[in-house]
Amino acid sequence: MSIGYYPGCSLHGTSREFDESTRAVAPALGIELREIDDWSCCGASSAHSSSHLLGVALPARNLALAEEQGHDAVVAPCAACFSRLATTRYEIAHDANLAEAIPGIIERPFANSVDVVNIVQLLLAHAEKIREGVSAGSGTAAVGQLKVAAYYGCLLVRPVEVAGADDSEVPTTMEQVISACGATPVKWNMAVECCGGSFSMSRTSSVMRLGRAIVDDARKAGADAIVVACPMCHANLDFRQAARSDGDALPVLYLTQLVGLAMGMTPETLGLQRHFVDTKPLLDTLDTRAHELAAKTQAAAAAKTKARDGAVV
Amino acid sequence: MFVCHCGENIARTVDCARVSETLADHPGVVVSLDYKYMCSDPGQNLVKQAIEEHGLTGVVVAACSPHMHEKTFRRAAARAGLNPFLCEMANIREQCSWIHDDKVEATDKAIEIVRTIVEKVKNNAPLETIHIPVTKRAIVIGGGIAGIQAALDIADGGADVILVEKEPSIGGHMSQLSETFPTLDCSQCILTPRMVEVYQHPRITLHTYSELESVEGFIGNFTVTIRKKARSVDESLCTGCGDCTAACPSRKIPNEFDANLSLRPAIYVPFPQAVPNIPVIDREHCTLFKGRAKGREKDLCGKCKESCLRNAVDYEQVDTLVKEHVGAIVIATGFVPYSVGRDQPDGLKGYAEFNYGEIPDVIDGLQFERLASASGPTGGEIRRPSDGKVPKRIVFVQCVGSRDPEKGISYCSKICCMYVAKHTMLYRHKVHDGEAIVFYMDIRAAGKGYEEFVRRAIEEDGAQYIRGRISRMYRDGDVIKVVGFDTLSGEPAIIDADMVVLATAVRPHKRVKQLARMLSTAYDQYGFISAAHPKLRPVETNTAGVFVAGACMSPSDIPDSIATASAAASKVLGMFSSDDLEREPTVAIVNERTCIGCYSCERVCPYGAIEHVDVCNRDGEICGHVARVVPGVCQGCGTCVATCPSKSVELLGFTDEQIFAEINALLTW
Amino acid sequence: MESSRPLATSGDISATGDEPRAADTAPSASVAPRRATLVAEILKRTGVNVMRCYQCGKCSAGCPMATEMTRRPHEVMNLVQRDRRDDLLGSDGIWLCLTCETCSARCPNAADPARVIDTVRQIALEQDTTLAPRAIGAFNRSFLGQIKQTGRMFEVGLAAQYNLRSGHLLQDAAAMPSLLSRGKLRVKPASVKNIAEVRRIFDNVAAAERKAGTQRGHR
Amino acid sequence: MREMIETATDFEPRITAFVCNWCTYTGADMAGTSRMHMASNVRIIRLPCTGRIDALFIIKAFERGADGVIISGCHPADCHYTAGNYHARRRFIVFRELMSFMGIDPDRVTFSWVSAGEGAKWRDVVNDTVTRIREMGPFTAYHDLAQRPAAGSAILTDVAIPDATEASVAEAGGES
Repeated sequence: MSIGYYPGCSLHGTSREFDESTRAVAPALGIELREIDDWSCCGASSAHSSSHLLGVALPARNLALAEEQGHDAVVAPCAACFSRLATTRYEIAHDANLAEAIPGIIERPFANSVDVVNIVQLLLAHAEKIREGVSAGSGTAAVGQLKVAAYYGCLLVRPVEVAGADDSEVPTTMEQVISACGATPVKWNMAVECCGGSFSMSRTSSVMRLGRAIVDDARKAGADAIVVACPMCHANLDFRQAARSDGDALPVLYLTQLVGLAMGMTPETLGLQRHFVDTKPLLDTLDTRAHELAAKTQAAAAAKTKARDGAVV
Repeated sequence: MFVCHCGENIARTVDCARVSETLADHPGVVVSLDYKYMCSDPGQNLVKQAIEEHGLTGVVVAACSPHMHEKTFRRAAARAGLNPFLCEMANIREQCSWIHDDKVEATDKAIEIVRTIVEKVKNNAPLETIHIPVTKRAIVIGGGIAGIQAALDIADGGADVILVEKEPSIGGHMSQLSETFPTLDCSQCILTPRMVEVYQHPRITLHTYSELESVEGFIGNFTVTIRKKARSVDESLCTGCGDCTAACPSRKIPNEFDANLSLRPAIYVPFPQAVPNIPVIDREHCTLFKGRAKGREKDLCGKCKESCLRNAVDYEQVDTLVKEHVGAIVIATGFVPYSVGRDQPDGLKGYAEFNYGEIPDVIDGLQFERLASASGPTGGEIRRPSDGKVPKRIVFVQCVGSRDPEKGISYCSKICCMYVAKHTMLYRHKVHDGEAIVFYMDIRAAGKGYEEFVRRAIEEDGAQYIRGRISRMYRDGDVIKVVGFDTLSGEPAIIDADMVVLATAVRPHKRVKQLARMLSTAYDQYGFISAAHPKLRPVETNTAGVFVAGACMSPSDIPDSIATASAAASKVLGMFSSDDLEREPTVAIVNERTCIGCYSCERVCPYGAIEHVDVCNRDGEICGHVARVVPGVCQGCGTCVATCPSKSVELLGFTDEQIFAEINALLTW
Repeated sequence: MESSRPLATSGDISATGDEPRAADTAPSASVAPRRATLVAEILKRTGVNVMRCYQCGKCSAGCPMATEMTRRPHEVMNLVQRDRRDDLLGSDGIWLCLTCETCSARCPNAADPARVIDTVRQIALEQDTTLAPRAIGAFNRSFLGQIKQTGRMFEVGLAAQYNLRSGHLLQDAAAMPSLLSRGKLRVKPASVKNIAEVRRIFDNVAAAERKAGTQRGHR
Repeated sequence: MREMIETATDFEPRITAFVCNWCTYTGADMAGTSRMHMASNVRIIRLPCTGRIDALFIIKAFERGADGVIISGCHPADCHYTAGNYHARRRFIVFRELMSFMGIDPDRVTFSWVSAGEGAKWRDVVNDTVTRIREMGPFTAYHDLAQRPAAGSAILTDVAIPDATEASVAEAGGES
């Protein structure tokens, strides 16, 4: 199976650490990603909200490219790109008129034959590989101590018929990947609430308010960090919340970064230094805690052995 | 030939005068006229006069569907001395004037329709009504309030009744309720005397812990088989002392009667006033039976048997089948509440946005009834299940499941508006400083004293009503966050509740579809039993002799259930008032001269109406055998006619001649 | 004997609006064309029947932006039902929608408020581009301008253009250095090789929409 | 006359429907009660049950000039007579092959289940069938055969194959 990689504009810009971590993790899991040659922007919500047809045509060009380049599926780590691509695939499959019109508009043959998957689905399909990597023991010890809130936001669960999540209100796919990494997903309430998405620039105040509620609930649920799979969510929870006056922000990791850490990659490879909310103190604390715990367990085991030996003697 | 205008209903799109004029020239038509309302007395008199005047040998009334007025006109024809089965209806209303716009087109179609029926009638033969005997005993399926009422009414009317209930006790959901709207009288106080009456009635045979296994026969002559499930307690020996229940060591089984809010032992009586007051062993949870199911040779327990002084406990009891002959059947299987959980039957979805009801202290209406009931798990104190605290703020959510097409239920469950109002009152009466907040979409309080009751909850008992649906609820520490919107004030309504009560939809019992298939009665898309006619025959089904009562038809409150039960009972008694029943003579007959005795008809007959008859020669020696149709059993489907290889069976009223005449009249080159 | 006729479907919502019926009905050209109702227009564009909405308010209850709107999602649905075009197109509710789809996921009647709001926004823009709040319109125009120019979105350029168009000249300017230091901003836009092809998509879409008679006003 | 007005576009098919009394007839009544408008090309022949339908009825209808036939009864398991519709279904599986043999395109016959509550479904069955048959065009095979001897002896010298069909049609018609 050949998987085309659609990074999208954000991963080439503000969220390049998502790109870096995806590219780092994929080969470790035996996934060969080939970037779609000459991909163009999916148009995001701007194209779609100005013209429905434009909002379908721009993603369709990229799906047609993937088709031409012989891919069976396209993975779009950016949840917004994924949503646009998947919606396009869905709408063309369900609207014969649209399917007829599109090849003329994008001036390319197009059979709508390429599957669109998001990064969570891709990682979940390789959960076994992740588990193997973790049990090999090379991973960062801190991950085993990490309690995280899995944040899906909107685009990974809605619209229900497009997103393909296991449940639109109580999804568990991200949690399954997190568990495979050895970290602990917390039970919390804001997993599928909106962070403000595309209003990041045009209505910052709303985004601040929505993001704060999400971060606060994650903290209340006992999470050390929030895990996301969307550049917009990341910007709104990391960049925007880093600026909050009470300084009560939480580190926000991309799911790919968590997988990378669990499999023993360095924070630098995964681009963790690019975050606004510093992840280093958290990882250091957890690392220390993990080592202390390991030492304690070891000591206890030794004491037990000693006691048993003593009893025998 | 008579054409009806049906006021404007037909005449608006069909030129009735042209129809009658055209048909006047049709071969064999003697009289052809049109009239405003043929079904009115003057209209019927026209038919009668014409028959008498012209000595007609056939009548066609072009009007509404035969399902509507065929009987009316056949009766009119009979009064004029014509065999009623020589009268037929041509349907130019439901299947013509109501479904077309163009007058020319509709008139042409009407003429064609009438012509075919005229040709059919030319081939009709006079038929005689069939009389069949009636067994004057009835069976009532379901021992809730509807079944109890129907059984008592039929028995009081003088006929024997068999009452079948699948649970160990009769009483149904009404026995679980605390107090009833709109009078707030105690449910058990009004129900238990009726239950006892059933038990003691000389004409009622009660089969609890029993289900209908199969049904054969037809109106007036059903044979039903009842499966009496093994109770593991000998009903004739048990005195209901309760020693066994006290002795049972496994006591952690969710108590269905308390809507799983308390626990019960494996040998139990569902509730103190149960009828009959005889325990049953829940074999699924009993240690002894669990051991036996796993193949253990030595029984793991036996405490109940040891404790019983009368030696009534019988582990070896098996299911028994009882056959009964009855003339009528009443379905009264009641309802089950919808649950918001993840597991749902086909076509329904759970409430993921309410976290599938997995938040502690989110309960349903029936559970609240148990909390409020003096005989319930908390002795009538409102305490929340998780920690036993008295909730100071309860949010009641209406229309959960109901009126929610996306979850699979479009209908209104009818009773929730009222019981929610009752719940707020009960709560406020018991917890004076408690807040009762209701989220509703509309208040449907149509019933005597109902609207006043809801107003009382709001005006006197201080229930706060917020108009809007809930979007989401989640646990936030010790409270439940209920995220709603007040559409009247236009403001978000986000409430921290100590407890949430969901007014979940009323659904038909899951096994009622199976029962309906057994009885060949229709049911709607949700599985509610359909009445033979939604307005005119509300307690009959499309299977003659099968009646229906209570919430298995549609959501009903107690007065409704009792009303339909009494109505069904009076229908049964009406049927029992004569010694035999008249039946339409639309039955098959075999031409014994051409029958080759292959019995293909016997193989396809759904009713077993075919019998073997020996054919004798002049000397009385058997020289062959042929098939014969038993007219009382035959229902007239005609499957045998189409199957017969030697064309020796005819269906009276739908003979080959009649049908070919119709086809010929319909289509000509 | 029989005339040909359209097979009208009862319950067809278009019957209440003035959608063209089957082509062979009596000519109606003599009647002055009346604008289709919003309900009919949305049904035609999306297949969503707004009349399904029974105003339960569940959409507004779950809407993350409801507190900031003066016209909440259920009110938008109501305005569509009552064909209150001017009230609707001028309301802030349609522009403050994040298209998070929470309303549509939970709507008991599959009335799809998110799709309806989305469509109403498009109808508004076709009528008058100035109906969009300046900031949101500016963002969308800057974004599309970027794609037309390079085929991809280029954040520095987008932010600069947006700030110019929205009048928020210095928004996030303070963040620029920190974004740069984290390697998060590219200073030079990377263009699609076949940029001509991307531009033709814009032209083809415009042509197709002109043909369909739904030309957008601001083009 | 018919040929004259029949061009490819304004051909109005004639369709005969054999329906059971309990489900589809009542469903058709319900469509009327609900004022669901539909094509007027269908004439209904009411039978107690689809089990009563003899294959000869259908052939007879085509012989007499029907362009299409609808057969509709209760849903499986919902038969008023318990199992009549099952027998009917079994019979029609065999019957479809017979139809092709007799020169009738099986697509001219619509088989459907319409319950007493499905007025809308009945409307759709009627409209869909009318549309489909309209596209298929008139059924003239039997008509042409019937016309042939009348049209003159010259045509009798035609190839032998149609005559074989004609014979079987005559038989079918003759038995009625």
